[in-house]
Amino acid sequence: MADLYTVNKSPFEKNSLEAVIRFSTEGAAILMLEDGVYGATKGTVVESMITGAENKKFYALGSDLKARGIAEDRVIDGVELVDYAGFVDLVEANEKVQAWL
Amino acid sequence: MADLYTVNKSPFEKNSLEAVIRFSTEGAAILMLEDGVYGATKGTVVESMITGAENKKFYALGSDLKARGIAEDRVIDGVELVDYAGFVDLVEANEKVQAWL
Amino acid sequence: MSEVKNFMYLNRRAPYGTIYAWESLEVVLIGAAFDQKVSLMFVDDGVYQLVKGSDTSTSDMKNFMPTYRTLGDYGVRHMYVDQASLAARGLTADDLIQVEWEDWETEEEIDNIVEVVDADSVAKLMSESDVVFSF
Amino acid sequence: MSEVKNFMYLNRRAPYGTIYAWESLEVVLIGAAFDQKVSLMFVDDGVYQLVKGSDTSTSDMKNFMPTYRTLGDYGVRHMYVDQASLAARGLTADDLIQVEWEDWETEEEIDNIVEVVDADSVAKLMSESDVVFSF
Amino acid sequence: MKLAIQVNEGPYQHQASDSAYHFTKAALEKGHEVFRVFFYHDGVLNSTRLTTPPQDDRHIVNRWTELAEQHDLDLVVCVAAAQRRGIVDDGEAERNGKDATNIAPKFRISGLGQLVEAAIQSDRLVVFGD
Amino acid sequence: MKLAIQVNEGPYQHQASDSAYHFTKAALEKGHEVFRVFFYHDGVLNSTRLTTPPQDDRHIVNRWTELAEQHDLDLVVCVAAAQRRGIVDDGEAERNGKDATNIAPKFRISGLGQLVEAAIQSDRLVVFGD
Repeated sequence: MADLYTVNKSPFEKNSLEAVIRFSTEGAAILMLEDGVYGATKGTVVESMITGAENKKFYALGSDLKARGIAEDRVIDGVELVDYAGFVDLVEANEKVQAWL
Repeated sequence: MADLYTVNKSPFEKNSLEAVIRFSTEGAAILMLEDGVYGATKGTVVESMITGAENKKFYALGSDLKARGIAEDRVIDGVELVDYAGFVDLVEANEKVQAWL
Repeated sequence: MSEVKNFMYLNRRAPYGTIYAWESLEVVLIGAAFDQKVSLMFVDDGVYQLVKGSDTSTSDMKNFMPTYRTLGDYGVRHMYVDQASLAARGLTADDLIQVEWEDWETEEEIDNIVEVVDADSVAKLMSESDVVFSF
Repeated sequence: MSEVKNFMYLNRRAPYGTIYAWESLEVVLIGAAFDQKVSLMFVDDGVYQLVKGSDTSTSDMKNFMPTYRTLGDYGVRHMYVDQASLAARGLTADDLIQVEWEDWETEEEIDNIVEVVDADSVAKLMSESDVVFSF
Repeated sequence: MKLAIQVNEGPYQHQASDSAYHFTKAALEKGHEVFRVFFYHDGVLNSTRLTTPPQDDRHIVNRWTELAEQHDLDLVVCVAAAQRRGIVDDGEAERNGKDATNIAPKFRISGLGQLVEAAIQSDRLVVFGD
Repeated sequence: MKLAIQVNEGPYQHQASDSAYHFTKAALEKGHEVFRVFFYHDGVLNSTRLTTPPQDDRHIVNRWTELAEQHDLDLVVCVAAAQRRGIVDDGEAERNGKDATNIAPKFRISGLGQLVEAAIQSDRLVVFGD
């Protein structure tokens, strides 16, 4: 089993997403929530952090995307949307949770 | 008269210092305080933001440097150290204060 | 108070993750009573405050985005958006809400006071204002 | 509670600008009573927490830096520092405090449990721990 | 699964408390056990009964209290963090000579050991912060 | 010079309140006038008399109260922000049906207009935040 990493910061404001990608191990699940969901959007200057990451699986919290007016078709391909129940499932499916605030 | 810009964020954590340098006008006074004083240290990967800035004058709050263990000889040449009284003088000497948090 | 100052509200934070955007807006609304010249500047993640389509129904937070559309009625004359901040986030002016403005006395109307500007203009506009509010 | 877990405290913030570093340290101190395996990881601005020479006499804040030096007495066995984070800030191991450790039963002694490690090691150590505390 | 939840930020200023609440609620609805919710740093401010948010906004404090009532949740407020930030129950009021209390129902003030214990006893620790 | 000071963060969690205090004190010592200190966002939490910080640490709330007593400072707490975060004086307690108050001496709760007015009346507005 691998770890779940949570990121709640905009990648334009703080380096948490970049740090998580750098410091997470193979098979990592990375969940973006709160302002972290901006990292899941297409066409930004930081998009390649996600599209270029290998052996990591990305998730974003759907309700936080909706609150911020980010339509599903603007989410980077391969990023899976979850609700809070899905968040709970991710916590259960992984060995532990690392919050990179 | 020009403006005083205050920056209280580490340049490694947030882009406030970089933003202030980009958005400040000629003759700007830029005061680093709190975690912002890390921007005033020599030998970092962001040092050139300050050493390369033209027509701007940089200040750092001495007591915040001391609390963080940054000796004066590690402060970038040309950055002037001030105490709170000097901070007040800078506020008075400039047209207004812009806090870039 | 006869003195009229140029007020600039500097917005550099995304909405919802923190309350700063909403409580900043509350100052603008209250400030309307004071008849100053009011502009808002959106830079860095602050540009996200104006992205349209916000829906907080599943997150149980107060949706304050509609309030931005009413700012023209609260004495706000200019809402400036930094072009580079938009571009870095893959956004264009089309992604942003529009805000109408009307002068009740002269009946002068403006369809949209949201204006995308370049970095030099941001610097100049900030510099020309008398008071800068930061949150 | 007979189960022994590997606790990892993840520190990514500078000291003093916010209270997280200090209140995180308070957890480590209290946690000593629980006899778990405890490591601390310093990444990003967290490496500033270990820079020596702190003097808060002119800023009227509590100087909690000396407490780090006592961590060896509080059951902390490893304090890891990310090499790249140090380098980016123009720092080396010489700029950091040293923390001694001694096993009271075996009288085994270690001069300094502060260890600079590379990014792969950070990832591996984080991954191998059982619980990660973030502040 | 048995969960420990840590909340590092106060209500309204940061979304962390909202996220922690929704996560905790979802976990309980899925039948998981929440061993303890531990409020630390400004997170202790989630526990004051003196808040009166606007009518059209969520009431973050009451929401926690109600969730605790429904699920017999253990909501623990760190005593050291609470003292720094003015969160007071009867015991603290007496100990520190305070003339009022402000703690909300279902919250209790206790030591940091409760966080460490929760992390040991639970299968997962989930941290919500800024 | 006439100054307006705005404080956006609560005590201890962020250094902003410390910086604002030391700046205000230095300005007063230099003979400048401080028209008003306005506490907004979590800054309102600087005004609770229920805090009991450790003996070896500064008492941020008392420090503000003492400075106000010495210099007749106007310390204004934003009412909307205070309601969200549980800062209550006698008037607020009555209006919102609260059974306790927690405001510290020399602080007063008032509207956001006080911030706007301070910005108009003062030569400089200095903002301390996160």
